[in-house]
Amino acid sequence: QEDETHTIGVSIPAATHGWAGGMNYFAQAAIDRLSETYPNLEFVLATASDPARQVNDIEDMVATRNIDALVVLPFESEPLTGPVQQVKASGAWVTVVDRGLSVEGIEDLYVAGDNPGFGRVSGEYMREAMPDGGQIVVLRGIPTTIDNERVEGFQAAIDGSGIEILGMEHGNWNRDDSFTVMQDFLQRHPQIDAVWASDDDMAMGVLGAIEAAGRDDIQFVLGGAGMKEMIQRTMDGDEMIPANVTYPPSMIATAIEVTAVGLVSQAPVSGEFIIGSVLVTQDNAEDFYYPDSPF
Amino acid sequence: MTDIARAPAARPRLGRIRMGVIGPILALVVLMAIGASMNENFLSWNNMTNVLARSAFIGIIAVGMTFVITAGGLDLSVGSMAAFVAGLMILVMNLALPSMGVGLPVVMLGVGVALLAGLVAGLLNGIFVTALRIEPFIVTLGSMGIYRSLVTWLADGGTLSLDFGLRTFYQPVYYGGIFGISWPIIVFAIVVIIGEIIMRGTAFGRHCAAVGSNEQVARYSSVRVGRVRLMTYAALGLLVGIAVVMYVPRLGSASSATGVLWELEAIAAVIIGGTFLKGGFGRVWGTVLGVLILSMIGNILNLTDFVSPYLNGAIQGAIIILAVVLQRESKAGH
Amino acid sequence: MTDIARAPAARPRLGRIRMGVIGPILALVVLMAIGASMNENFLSWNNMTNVLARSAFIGIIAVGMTFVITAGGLDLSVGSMAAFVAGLMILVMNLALPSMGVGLPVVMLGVGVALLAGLVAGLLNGIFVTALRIEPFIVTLGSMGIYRSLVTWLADGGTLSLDFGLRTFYQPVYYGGIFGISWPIIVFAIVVIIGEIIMRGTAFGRHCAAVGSNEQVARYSSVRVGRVRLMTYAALGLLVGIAVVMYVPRLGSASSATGVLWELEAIAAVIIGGTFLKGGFGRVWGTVLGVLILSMIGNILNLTDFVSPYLNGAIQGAIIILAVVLQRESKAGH
Amino acid sequence: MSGAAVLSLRQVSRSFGPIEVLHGVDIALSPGRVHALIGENGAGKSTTMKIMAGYQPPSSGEVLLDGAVTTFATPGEAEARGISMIHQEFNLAEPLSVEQNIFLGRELKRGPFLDKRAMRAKTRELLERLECRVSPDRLVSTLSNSDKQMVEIAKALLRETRVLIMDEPTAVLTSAETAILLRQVRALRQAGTAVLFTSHKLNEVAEIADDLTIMRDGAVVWSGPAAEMDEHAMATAMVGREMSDLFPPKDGRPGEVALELRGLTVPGFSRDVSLTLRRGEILGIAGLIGSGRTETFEGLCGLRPATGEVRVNGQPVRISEPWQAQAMGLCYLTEDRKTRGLLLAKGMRENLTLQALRQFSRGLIDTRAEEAALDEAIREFDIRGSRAALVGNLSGGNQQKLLFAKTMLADPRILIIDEPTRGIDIGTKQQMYGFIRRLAAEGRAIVVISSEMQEVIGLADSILVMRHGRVTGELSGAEATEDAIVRLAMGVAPTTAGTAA
Ligand SMILES: Nc1ncnc2c1ncn2[C@@H]1O[C@H](COP(=O)(O)OP(=O)(O)OP(=O)(O)O)[C@@H](O)[C@H]1O
Ligand SMILES: Nc1ncnc2c1ncn2[C@@H]1O[C@H](COP(=O)(O)OP(=O)(O)OP(=O)(O)O)[C@@H](O)[C@H]1O
Ligand SMILES: [Mg+2]
Ligand SMILES: [Mg+2]
Repeated sequence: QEDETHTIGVSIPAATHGWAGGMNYFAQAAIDRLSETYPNLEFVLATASDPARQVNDIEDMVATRNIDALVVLPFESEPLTGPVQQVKASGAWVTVVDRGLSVEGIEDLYVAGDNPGFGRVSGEYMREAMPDGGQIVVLRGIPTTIDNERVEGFQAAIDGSGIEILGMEHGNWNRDDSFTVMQDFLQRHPQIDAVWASDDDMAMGVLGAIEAAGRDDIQFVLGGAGMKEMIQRTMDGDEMIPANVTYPPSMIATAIEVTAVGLVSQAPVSGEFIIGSVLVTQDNAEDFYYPDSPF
Repeated sequence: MTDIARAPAARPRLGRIRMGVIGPILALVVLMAIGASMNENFLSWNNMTNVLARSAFIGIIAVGMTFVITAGGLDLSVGSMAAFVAGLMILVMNLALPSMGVGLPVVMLGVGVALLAGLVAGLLNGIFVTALRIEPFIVTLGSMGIYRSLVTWLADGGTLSLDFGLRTFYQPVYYGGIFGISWPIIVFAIVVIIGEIIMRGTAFGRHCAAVGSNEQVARYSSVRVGRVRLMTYAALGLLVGIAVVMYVPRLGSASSATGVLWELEAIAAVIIGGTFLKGGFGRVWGTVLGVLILSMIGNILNLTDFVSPYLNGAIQGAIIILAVVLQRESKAGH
Repeated sequence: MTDIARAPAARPRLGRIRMGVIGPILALVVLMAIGASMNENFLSWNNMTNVLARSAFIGIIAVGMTFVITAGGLDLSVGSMAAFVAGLMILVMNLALPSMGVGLPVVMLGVGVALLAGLVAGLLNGIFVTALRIEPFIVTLGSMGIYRSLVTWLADGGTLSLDFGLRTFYQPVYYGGIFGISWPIIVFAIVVIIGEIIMRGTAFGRHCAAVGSNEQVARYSSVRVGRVRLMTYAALGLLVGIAVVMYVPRLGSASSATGVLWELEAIAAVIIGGTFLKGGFGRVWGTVLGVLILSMIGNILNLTDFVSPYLNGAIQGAIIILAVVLQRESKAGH
Repeated sequence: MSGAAVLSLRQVSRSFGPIEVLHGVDIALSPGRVHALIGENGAGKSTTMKIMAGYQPPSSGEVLLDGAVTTFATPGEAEARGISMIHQEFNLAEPLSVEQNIFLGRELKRGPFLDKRAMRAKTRELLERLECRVSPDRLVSTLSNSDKQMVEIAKALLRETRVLIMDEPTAVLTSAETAILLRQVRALRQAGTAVLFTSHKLNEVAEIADDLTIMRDGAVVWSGPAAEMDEHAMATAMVGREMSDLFPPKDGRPGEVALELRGLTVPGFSRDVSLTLRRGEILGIAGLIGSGRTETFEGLCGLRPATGEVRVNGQPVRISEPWQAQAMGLCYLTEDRKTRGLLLAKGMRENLTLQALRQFSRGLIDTRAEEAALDEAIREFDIRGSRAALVGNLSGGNQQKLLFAKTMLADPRILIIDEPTRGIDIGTKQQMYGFIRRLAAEGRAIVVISSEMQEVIGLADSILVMRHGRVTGELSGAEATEDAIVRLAMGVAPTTAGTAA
């Protein structure tokens, strides 16, 4: 049975922003590594630019590649629920990553980040960093459920702390967009104490805008997701970036590995792995620094 | 001499047309051969119906787009329009659910809303283009932004999801069918057949080509130019509504990511099929081939993993260009 | 007697042209008045230079797009092309850094690579359009996919970042300037002035309009139609290169998210500025107004929060349509 | 036709696909002589000229320049060697200005920049020579057909060529403008230029030509000094049969009033036009180019905004779109077949039935009925050319016939025909006149707008003359002379007839 070939399908969103790019990288890296270790494992990796295409990819995997297991990071929960349910019904193993499906109990394995938690940890850090309150601006991601959950978590955490949100705009997890938005925030608000950029790509844009405007009222920018450049700056004690909140794109690699090992050893590990968001500060930054990752 | 001259004259023109006809067919056949050689399951019934069914949405829209483009127009808003109509449909169905309960009536209500919303959206585009005489590119670029925004707003930045029970009830519209052929394929086929008949066999089809080929001439020939244009947009809107009726049971949700870039795919399919982007000539069956070529490319790329998925887009781009090179080859010599 | 009879006809024509001229100016003025009334900082030097500097990328590209469209073409690939060229430039500079060290030479190398890559990319589009006679829409839709894929692949799915030291050295190209006017604005102004001179003052500009209005006429008048078309694409490619040279020092990175939808924005700016989408007439200064109108909309929306940010897109869309309605209003009577 | 020919064709044939349209044509142009090429529509005149000017290669045979066999790869090459051509159809870039068109492809430069002042001055000078008063900065799209033609001529004059080929240059010109053109041709002849031109107006040919070549069905049937032929003989040789009277007898007995206009005004073009048209009557509209004839009737048919009172069959009506006019049995046949009349990229069948498509469709279009109608039209109007060809490839005259057939298919009760015989050969003209008269006899009411005075006088029962957008007089019977029309059109006569008809 050891030489029996198994095919694992991996379906993830395309690399349209930094975090997704990192996730793509970790998926590809995990596949390369596992293909070498287990010659009898075959992988199909498909990236999709919208939910409908992701459903197409999954259909194709079932119809033409006879996958034995599916690792899926759903673009959105609802549209993918039905198709993944059908994969499950065909007898394949299903691992869901990051975004849960809207019906419980479909997946055999669930590896996930914690979006409300991500917002909450960020908010708690803000609270701690500005005990007397202050005025902040917030850059949001692409309008999605993920973004909503993070922002809600954040707002709940700073509630009653005296921290006032001057404005929120969508920076779409994009450096250029957030650069523009931040430039305009700076025009509009003469005094900003801190920025929650909610993502490191956006934090890069925000920092660029602040630097260009030469403003020194902003004490720090809190990004998120642990981009290596940002972690490095935290590690080096950059005052503008005193902390970070993790949301590791490498969770996809964990999911693929666990699934692969499960298939090969015929002892699949089922259950739920929630990878909580951790606050990174200068003290622990070294543990979260992966110089080889593109993210 | 005139009589003698007449008979043989048909030949050279036919020769030219024939390449235009064979081009997209050839491209499709080549693509299928490649697919079949890469994976034995490619030609399986299952895979083929999958590809056909998923082509149905863009296919249905592209049939409407063929008319709009033939009449000298363009519509960039169809993707966002589809997202907005889907969102509206889901919202209305969810709202009506408590009072109507899961069942046919609520689905019929949803279908009615989708068709009506599509029609109205199409009419709006058409009115701006015909009555206010604004460049279609600008009108539909504007409405593309508007609908995309509206669906994001309706969904409060997240996803609008159809009630799960209702979705289970409604799902057979995508997954079910007769004689093993699923509904989207059947509806797509019907739309194509009707479209082909209208384009080639009716006064409306002729008028579209006339308007797109030379608006002045059409006007001087008593063709109601504004009405023809308006009707192409309205028809496209209605077809977007029909596509949404098929789409919603498939995914059960709508969000700002729904239908992104459908417009470019639909327009590309129309042009690959041999319709002139500048208007004046259109063929519905060509559009169908265009749609199939485009969705087969995606399918084939999933069959193998001989390239980095990062490069999928590059291969798609190259094949789109090649499909048209194949078709136009003969023209270059002309 | 002929001239007497003609006199009255001249009047409505002038009126129409004048409206076409005033239209975009009026739209911009109205927009600025709205902006000023909503936020007192809007008209500040700082905000105005911000808006101008960030418009520069799309502005520079849109000037090139004006020529392409005037000559009857279209280019959907500029956004991806910019991303690809930026990625390539960063990659080359990072690779050369260890041997060349931070300094002018490595920046010049990067600039050279960007300009060359842009030029070559533009030429490739142009060759497909002119030599193989494929619809520009298809060629550039294809190359759009190809470049977008290539930059994703170059960046391994992530982001290509310029070495930090080098970036600090290179940054003044975006942030620095003379007399308080930053370089992107200066370069944009120079490109616009040269573009305007070429469009109105040289044979090439006229040939573009002639080719776009009637290829046959141009060919009969010994205009080298293919070469004119090719040169518009090459020029656009080169301008994409120039835009990238200004863009890279801003944030020092390129990824698959760079330049998304720039093509639509550039085309919209060109059309809002009064250039005919079907070719035959173009004006560079109008394009500048179009670019400013578009970026001012975004700026105003960011400076105020009277609507849900979800609806920003809707407002942008509506204003784009309105800007053109304003311009075309008088045409409706015609 | 001496050995000193500059440009000549020797045994030239030309085929489009399998159809040969020219069979061994010989023609020679000599410096300082005007050579006229005449023949029926579709005889191959334009094709011959295009071959001589390098726009098309011959399928077989030789082109000789200064006695040496030559091939021109492009028209530009021919032009560089002193041959230029004015086409039957306009070759102007509409969105460009007059000056830009005239200098297209040969702009004057100062350094890298255009020398606009010099070009404008030169343009003005050329147009002055042609007594054309349009400003060099006017957009060509706003010019009248005759002014466009003048721009085309100016463009050719700029080239200062050794051989000037003109394909029906006078078709869109009035007699006054034709006279101007012919003066220029004489000046060129004086300067030693070889001129080749065609026209269906045989009086012009008789007036100006030194040499004459007559073609029929793609072959030369007569060639020699023009002096040997009078107009009648030319017509006979062209058509291949004896020509009888050109115009049918006026036997009209007008019936009740079909159309009545009171104070029709088309803003910017015509003011206060009133007229009464009866069934069975042919009303001619004369006037100079730019007098607003076309616009007046376009306004009537809903093709332009217009105000005023219109009664059809005694009923007051409002017409704001052409289809409404057609629904009342009122049709307008445009003077501009190329941009307003026919879809050049479509076949004959599609064009023929476009205006009356409803007759052919009961839900679906009955293609067989369409084919039958096409057969009928080809027979009735003697349309020549391959059935499968695109309309843009038909000869100019045959396009005009098809346009006529297309309009007639809509079965109008009131028909307005603008320049009905522009570019039509003399034989077909005769048929058309007979046809128009028959239509009147069937009880239709007909308006004929024409710049050819002979045509209005010969065909119409009564004539309205327009000037500056107003009706300046009505003439009928013996009053209708060229002189009377010219006086009214130029406004030099005391208005003897009523100013409002
Ligand atoms: N004053 C003018 N200015 C510009 N264009 C004019 C003017 N008058 C007439 N035209 C143009 O000339 C063309 C024909 O002129 P119009 O219809 O007024 O005269 P017409 O008497 O019908 O002459 P034609 O003999 O050409 O039919 C039209 O295309 C019209 O646009
Ligand atoms: N490009 C083409 N393709 C096919 N047939 C053509 C083409 N050009 C001309 N013909 C045919 O060649 C024949 C001669 O046409 P040509 O234009 O030379 O006639 P013409 O003597 O100029 O007539 P007219 O007096 O009507 O202008 C016609 O039957 C025409 O249909
Ligand atoms: Mg001819
Ligand atoms: Mg006229």
